[in-house]
Amino acid sequence: MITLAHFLGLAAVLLCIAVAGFFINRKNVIVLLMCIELLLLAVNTNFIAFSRYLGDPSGQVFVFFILTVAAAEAAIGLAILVVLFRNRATIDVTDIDKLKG
Amino acid sequence: MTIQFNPADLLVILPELVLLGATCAILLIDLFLKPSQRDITHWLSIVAIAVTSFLVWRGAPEVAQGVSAFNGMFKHDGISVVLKQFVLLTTGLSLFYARNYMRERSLLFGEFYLLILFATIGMMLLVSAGSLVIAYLGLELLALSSYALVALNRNSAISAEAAIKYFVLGALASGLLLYGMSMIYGATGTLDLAAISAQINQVEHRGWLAIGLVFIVSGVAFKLGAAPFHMWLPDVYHGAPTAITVFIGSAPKVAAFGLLYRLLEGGLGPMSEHWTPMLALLSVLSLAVGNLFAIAQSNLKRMLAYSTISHIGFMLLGFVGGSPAGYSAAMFYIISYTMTATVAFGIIALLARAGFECEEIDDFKGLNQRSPWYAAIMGISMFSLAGVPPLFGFFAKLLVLKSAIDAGFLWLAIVAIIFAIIGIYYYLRVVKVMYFDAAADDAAVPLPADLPLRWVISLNGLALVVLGLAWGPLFDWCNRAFGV
Amino acid sequence: MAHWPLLSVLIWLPIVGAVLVLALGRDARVARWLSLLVALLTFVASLPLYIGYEAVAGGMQFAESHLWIGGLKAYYGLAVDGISVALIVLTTFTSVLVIIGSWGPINKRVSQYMAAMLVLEGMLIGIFAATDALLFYVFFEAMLIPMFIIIGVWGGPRRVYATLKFFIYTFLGSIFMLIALIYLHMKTGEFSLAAFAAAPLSATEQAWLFFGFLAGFAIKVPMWPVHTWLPDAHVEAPTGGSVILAAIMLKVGGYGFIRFSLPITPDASQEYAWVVIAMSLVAVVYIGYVALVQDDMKKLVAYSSVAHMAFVTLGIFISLALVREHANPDAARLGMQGAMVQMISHGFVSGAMFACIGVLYDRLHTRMIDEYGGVMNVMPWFGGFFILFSMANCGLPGTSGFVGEFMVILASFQSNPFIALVAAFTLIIGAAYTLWLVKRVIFGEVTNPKVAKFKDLDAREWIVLGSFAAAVLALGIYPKPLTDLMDSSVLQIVNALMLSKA
Amino acid sequence: MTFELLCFYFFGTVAVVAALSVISVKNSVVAALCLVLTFFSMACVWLLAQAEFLGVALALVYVGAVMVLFLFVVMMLDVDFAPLREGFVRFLPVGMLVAAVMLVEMLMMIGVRSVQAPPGEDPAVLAGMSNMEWLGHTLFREFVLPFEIAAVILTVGLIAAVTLNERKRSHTKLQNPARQVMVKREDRIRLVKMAAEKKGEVAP
Amino acid sequence: MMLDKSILLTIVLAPLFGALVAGLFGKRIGRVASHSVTIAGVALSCVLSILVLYKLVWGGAEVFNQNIYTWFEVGSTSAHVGFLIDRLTAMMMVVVTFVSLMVHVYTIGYMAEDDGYERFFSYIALFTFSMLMLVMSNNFLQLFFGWEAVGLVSYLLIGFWYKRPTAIFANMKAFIVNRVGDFGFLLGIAGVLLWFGGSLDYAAVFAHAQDPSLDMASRSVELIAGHPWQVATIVCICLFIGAMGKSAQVPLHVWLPDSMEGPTPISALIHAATMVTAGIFMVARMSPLFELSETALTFVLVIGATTALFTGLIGVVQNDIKRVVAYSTLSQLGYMTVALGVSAYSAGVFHLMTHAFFKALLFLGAGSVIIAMHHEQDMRHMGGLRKYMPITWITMWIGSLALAGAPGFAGFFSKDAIIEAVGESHRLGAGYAYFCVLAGVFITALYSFRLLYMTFHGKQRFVVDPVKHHHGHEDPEHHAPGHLAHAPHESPWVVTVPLVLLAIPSIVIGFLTIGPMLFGDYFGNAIFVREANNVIGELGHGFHGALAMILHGFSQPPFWIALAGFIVATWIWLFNPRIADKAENALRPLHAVLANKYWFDNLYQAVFARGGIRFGRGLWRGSDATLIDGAINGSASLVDQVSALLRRLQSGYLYHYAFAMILGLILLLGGSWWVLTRIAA
Repeated sequence: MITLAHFLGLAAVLLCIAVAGFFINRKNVIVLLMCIELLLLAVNTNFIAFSRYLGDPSGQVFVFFILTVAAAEAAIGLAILVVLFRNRATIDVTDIDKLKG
Repeated sequence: MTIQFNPADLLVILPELVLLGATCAILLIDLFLKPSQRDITHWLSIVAIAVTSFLVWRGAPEVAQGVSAFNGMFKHDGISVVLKQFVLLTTGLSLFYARNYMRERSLLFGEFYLLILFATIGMMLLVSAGSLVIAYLGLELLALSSYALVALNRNSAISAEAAIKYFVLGALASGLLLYGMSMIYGATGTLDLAAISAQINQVEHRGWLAIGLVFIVSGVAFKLGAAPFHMWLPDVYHGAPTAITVFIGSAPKVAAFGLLYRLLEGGLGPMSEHWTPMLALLSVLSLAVGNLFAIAQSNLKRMLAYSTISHIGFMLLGFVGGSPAGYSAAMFYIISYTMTATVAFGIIALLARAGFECEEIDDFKGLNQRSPWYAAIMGISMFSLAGVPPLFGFFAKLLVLKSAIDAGFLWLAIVAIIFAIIGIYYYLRVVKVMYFDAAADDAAVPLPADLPLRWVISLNGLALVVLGLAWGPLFDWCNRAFGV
Repeated sequence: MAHWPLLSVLIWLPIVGAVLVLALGRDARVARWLSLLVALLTFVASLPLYIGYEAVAGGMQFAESHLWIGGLKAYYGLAVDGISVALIVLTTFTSVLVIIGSWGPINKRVSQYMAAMLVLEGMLIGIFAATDALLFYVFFEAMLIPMFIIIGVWGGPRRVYATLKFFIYTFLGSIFMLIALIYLHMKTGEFSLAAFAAAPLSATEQAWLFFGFLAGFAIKVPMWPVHTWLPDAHVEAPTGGSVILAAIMLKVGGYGFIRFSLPITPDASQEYAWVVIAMSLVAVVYIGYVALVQDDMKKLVAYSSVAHMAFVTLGIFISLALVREHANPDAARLGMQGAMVQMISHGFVSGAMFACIGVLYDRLHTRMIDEYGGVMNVMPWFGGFFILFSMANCGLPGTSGFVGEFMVILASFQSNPFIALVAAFTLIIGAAYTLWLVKRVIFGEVTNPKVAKFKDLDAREWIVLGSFAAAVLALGIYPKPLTDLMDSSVLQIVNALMLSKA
Repeated sequence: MTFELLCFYFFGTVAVVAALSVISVKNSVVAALCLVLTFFSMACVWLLAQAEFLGVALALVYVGAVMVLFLFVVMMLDVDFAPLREGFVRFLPVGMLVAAVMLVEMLMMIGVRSVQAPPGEDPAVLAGMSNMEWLGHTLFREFVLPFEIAAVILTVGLIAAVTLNERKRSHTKLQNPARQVMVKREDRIRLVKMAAEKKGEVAP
Repeated sequence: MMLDKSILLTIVLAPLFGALVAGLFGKRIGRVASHSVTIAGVALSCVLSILVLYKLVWGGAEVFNQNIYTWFEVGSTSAHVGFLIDRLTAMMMVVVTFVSLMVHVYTIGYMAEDDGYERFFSYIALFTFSMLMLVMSNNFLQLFFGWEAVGLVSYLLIGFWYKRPTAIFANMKAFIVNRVGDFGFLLGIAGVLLWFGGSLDYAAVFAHAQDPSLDMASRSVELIAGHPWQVATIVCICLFIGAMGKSAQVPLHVWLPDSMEGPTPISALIHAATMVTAGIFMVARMSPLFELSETALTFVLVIGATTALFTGLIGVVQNDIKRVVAYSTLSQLGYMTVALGVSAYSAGVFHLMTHAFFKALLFLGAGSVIIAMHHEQDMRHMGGLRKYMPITWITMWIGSLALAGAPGFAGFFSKDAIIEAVGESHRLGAGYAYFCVLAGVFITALYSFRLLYMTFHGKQRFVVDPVKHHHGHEDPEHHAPGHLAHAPHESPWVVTVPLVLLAIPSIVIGFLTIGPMLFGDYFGNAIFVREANNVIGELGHGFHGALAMILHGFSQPPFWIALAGFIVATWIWLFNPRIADKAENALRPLHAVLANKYWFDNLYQAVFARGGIRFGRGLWRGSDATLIDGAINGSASLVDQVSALLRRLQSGYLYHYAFAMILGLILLLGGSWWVLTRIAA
């Protein structure tokens, strides 16, 4: 029997992996963008699970929007990444440190 | 219950619709304009904002309760009116301040206006959000536009760096916010903020609520720039073209306040005993981080960025009271802050020339010798940020301190003023540089020929004095919005 | 007269004048004359205040009140009692002299300097006239801005350090006071001083509020041990700035004690009067010794200001002790009057001392005592004035400096002879540091060839020093008009002290 | 243990392992592919939750579009991956610890033990509709406004992406024949009067 | 009959007017006008003072006690400016104005070549005004005003030659030492106000003190718990400390010898005749208070006796002509104080008066010598001046005889009266005092005649050396000591006339006035003596007229002691000057003690001056700069350092930023969890 706890647990695990990805990854910006997707995946799972268990469609509708936004977000993120790469010839996170202090 | 689309709802969102329509129109018109005709876009945008502002004012609801549309998803009440007006006002100001700067750097694309207008729509939605969905979407509309704006100067390495940082962290923050929303949704079974608020006390899974709250607070704190979710802010303010910094440093803060209010008070109000300590913590951290980090800065934009963080800490001071008077004070504070910050950033943009950013504090050396008027305006803005009477910023501080003390957070108020003292130091340093240090040469600063810019920024600066002397009406307005 | 908002005129006339000076003062001469005109007008306008104030009736007169911030019940409330009238007239008088005195020495960015001075004047008048705590606070803090600019722009080599220290130090103190005001607003729902004074407060509340006020005013006065900003500020400030700072700004602290600490927290003031008294006494002795060893004239006079202002705080708080512990309201009146007279007198004396130092500084561009010597030989008139003011500084009878100290010592003797004993030590140490200064600067053989080329006072300096001298002597020989002016107000304050609030 | 639960565990495990790989593999292409796997597994998990439409949408939109975009960018940038990932191991323990702490906190607060209730009937089925219809009804009745906003957001995404990457770049050298033709003599050369250099003066 | 207020005002204001005119417009109106106006003012005062005295003594005028104006009035405390004119005051007024007038006239000659001529006249006229304010006051406040005002003028006059380092050191020293006295005086006044009826007016205070129902003599106060002190003692000792400063009593005497840096006329006027006696006058005036406290009087007595003997001793070894006179003044002031200490106030005041004349005479005579010697003051370079300046010589002899108490001269009566009064007294310390005053007589004779012999008699010890002449009256350092540009000659008439005019009272005034002043009822109620203390009354029983007193004097120890002094002095300094040197060698330690003035100056210099400076510097550097400013600047730089350190946290790395966010999140989560469990529990 899949209970709500299963979904929530799985989402939480994914969330933590995604979050860990943000600061464990010290090199590649693209992986950070992937982590964002993972994060949203966790969120979506949560919404879907709740929606299912509450019997309420709005959670799933929300997921629909999240997916939409995430697509736009990915587009912009990658666009910025490309701009960055053009300017710096690197997407190494450790190299993006001109702004600090 | 069957929920139907009600055409009357359109009337409620008329300002947003008009702005959206205008934006689309500008998008199309701009396509046919040569770069030299960009002024048309500029003035059209200003007119669009002015008209929207007028419509917001016309549609201002009389009762504090306000009206809602789209099944409560969209709320139009006193608070949203005030916030929208200031969002529009500061956006308009940023447009004035930006034109010359962007033109000199060949950045004055039509997209610049479009993105700002889209962001404005996002902010307007944000402050009117009656549902988690609208809050999220409004936020993303704002955020995506902002990411793009920061990266707008594609030939600048630091702009790109700022943009990527902004983007990655912003996306992380929205992810966290969303996760929080999902937990709240799971706990209450609804996305409607009013319904959430109504149900919250019957929820059995307090843990979900708690998680949801923590994640939502974190997400909003990021948007506000409250420590420790602030780290994007200095880099982005610094890295973005100054004209963009003017914008993202001002109106979005007002909107973020709206978001904070809608989510925490509108949705999770009954949990205030949970979130007030959190906000108090964020407030203390922001005050500490903002002020301590700012002292070491030599770049004015960066310093102002840290100062923003500290001001957010102050604003939260009003929020921790958890009372309408406190929200009103916080709103007053955020308005005061944005009005003042636009001047400060605006002056940087004004003094910048092609090839010279004028963003190091030392670039302001001897400004009084070279341009006494703008030195005075910058001075006013610095003193206002520092919270010295009789300027606008002081009364804002007074109100938030008062609300914190009224709410029993005396210790917080004392912490705040201790950091405020530290803060004074770096604001005064700017004044010191402008007034006490000698300029490299006595020649008058070559000011841009952009007369509207000079007029508007002067009026903006004087407003800080006028509002310092007669802030009663604005204060009353804020109070009315919260039904105080 | 009642329909003429005299106090508002006094506050805003200089401020509007300052704007005019800024706008029209591109030419330094225009700026000077215009600001002199404004200052003179203000001074003339302040005379009806003195004449029209009915000293016998006492109480608050010339009241104006308009709702300012409805949401907070804050009023634009102005009114004066005898104490305020005295201080306001002192302000307008000194401002005129400062403007005349800055005629020559200030020659860069004249209009800004003059405007800053005028704004400062308006704000100081506002402080003394405000009956609303918020309004008071606004003026109280706002005056830091022009002073900050004055020291920072036209000051000496270490002006930046000095002015930052000055600003932050005083801001630090006053912001604690702000907390106290907010708390009181929470209790009473308004900001009027009368309401604050009428509010019942528990002993604990009073104690906290008292220390809040103490932080604000002690730094402003300044009292030992929070005095160190003053010497620095004075040393670096231009002459006019020093004069205003010493003559008027320091008074704000003493005035604040009288207007805030005493009526609002009488019980805590009584309980902790010993703190203030002890600090004052330490100041008299300690600061006296420190003043003795200064080798910078301005620093010396600045330290002596601290010591003299200690008499103000001593007088105020000794009167509290006298009322509460000795049930001796008569002596308390004496102490309070002494404090007030000392404030006014110190305004003249220290203002004059700084003006004198300015005269020297304009000639040699140094304030080091060692560089001078034998000034009397080349500037006999100046020497005469200098000795006169020095004598006033060490409290010689017949000069204004004596009156206040005398009253305070008499009053404090009635509370505790040992307090008077320590206070009276000023007679010795004050004479020592002042006369040593005179000896080294005025007397002796001319050693510095540059000093030998000095010219005696010009007409402008004559007017300034002569006016100060007239005031110093007039007050010293016949202080009664001043004490009469303030008497009923002082009586009111003393009577209010008898009532406990807790 | 039901079949569904078994499936859940299977897909869940795959998703988690793949997610871990996303953040830990060296090669971005591999990471992207792992992410695809994660998405795919999670789409399956969603299906288990009777969210058919979303599950499919996830697979289509993400796996089909977004991840392709990712791969495209990764390959376009052609980053040299060899030197990357240095220092990864050094910070791993701290990172893991933090993540673990967070996970524990969250799980405790979610109270995994306490929500063991089985799901009710599929609400869509209860409403007598397919999942898609069920969603569609809600979306277009209740969520009209958000839907429109989403459209605006997509527009913004489009405009932004185009703005950032489409325009001519400063370092590209383009010729404009029209301008070349219209060039005037004065534009080409400028005559400057200079003082004659004197002997002994060293030009700065 | 009442005294006319306008007369009194004229007496006070005429010198002030002169002072202002000469001071403010002196340079413009010139020398003659300056001295004319001041002399006219003082002369007017003098004449009117004599008139007032006449009216009081012979005209039957009542004691005048009226306020002129109210200085301030706060509650029941009020302070006025007003006059109390009784016979004590009138006598003082006459003495002050007369001596002052003489000095004014004398100054015309003495300062003839000085640049600061007008200034000088302004000062001495101002001094006259101040001194009159002091003596004519009817209340403590005005007394204090006059007290300080004369101090101010004294300060200005000692430093009159402000280019001289020694002069400007001396005037500062004088002022500060006086301030030490004033310190006590002011506290005394405060005590009077507190304990004696809350008024500052003499009349009210004295009435309160004498009111038997209040029994002020036994009223005491516990300033330190458990130690009751008599209030009268506290007040009187405090007041007397003031007198010690002004009248240069040990240990506050150190300023007076140094004050000789001033021009000689003011040494005569201020530092001999008038100002320094203000303390004596004050104590006499306060006799109703002092009579309440035996302790205070004993204190006065001991201080006075010590001063009388020990400062006189120093005079014996001085070589500066003015300093000898100065130490003699100290000693004589001691005599007066002793008189006060045994409640013989009238004797003290009487001596004050006689001393004023002959000491002024001595000083002016010394001044005359100094003029003749071209500002050479060292007696070792004088000698044999008798033949050059006969008038000065004779008048100086008269003065010295009066000082030494030769029977018949003015000093004889007053000094003898004091000595006898001390002998008569049974007050604690009277024995010590009696010894001191008797020994003092010997010493007085010794140094007086030593001065005469070294100056006027014996060998001429200076060289007239016209070659080295170049201008410089004021700078003796331009001349080698003992070398004069031209031969000394008698001073002009403006100098000698005052000498003569002062010599006359120096001879006769004692003879004429001892009857009424000492043993008559001249002072009436002005001086109050308790019956038990009335030594003068005791003496009065043995007084049978001045002539009888002279005759009686020859049989008394003071005469023989003085004679012994005279003989010793004559033997040594007139006939065997070498003995002086031998004695100096033989008694080297003693000589060192005296030459170094008991090391008072060194002690004060080390402890108070240098110690004070060291203390001040310690406070400044140690406390102000290091502790207080250190804390402030330290906290500022701490913030700076913290800031510089913290900003490294903003590393620029995305993962750090994200890490911070997550840490914040975890923190909030943890906090929230804690709140949850707490609510659950």
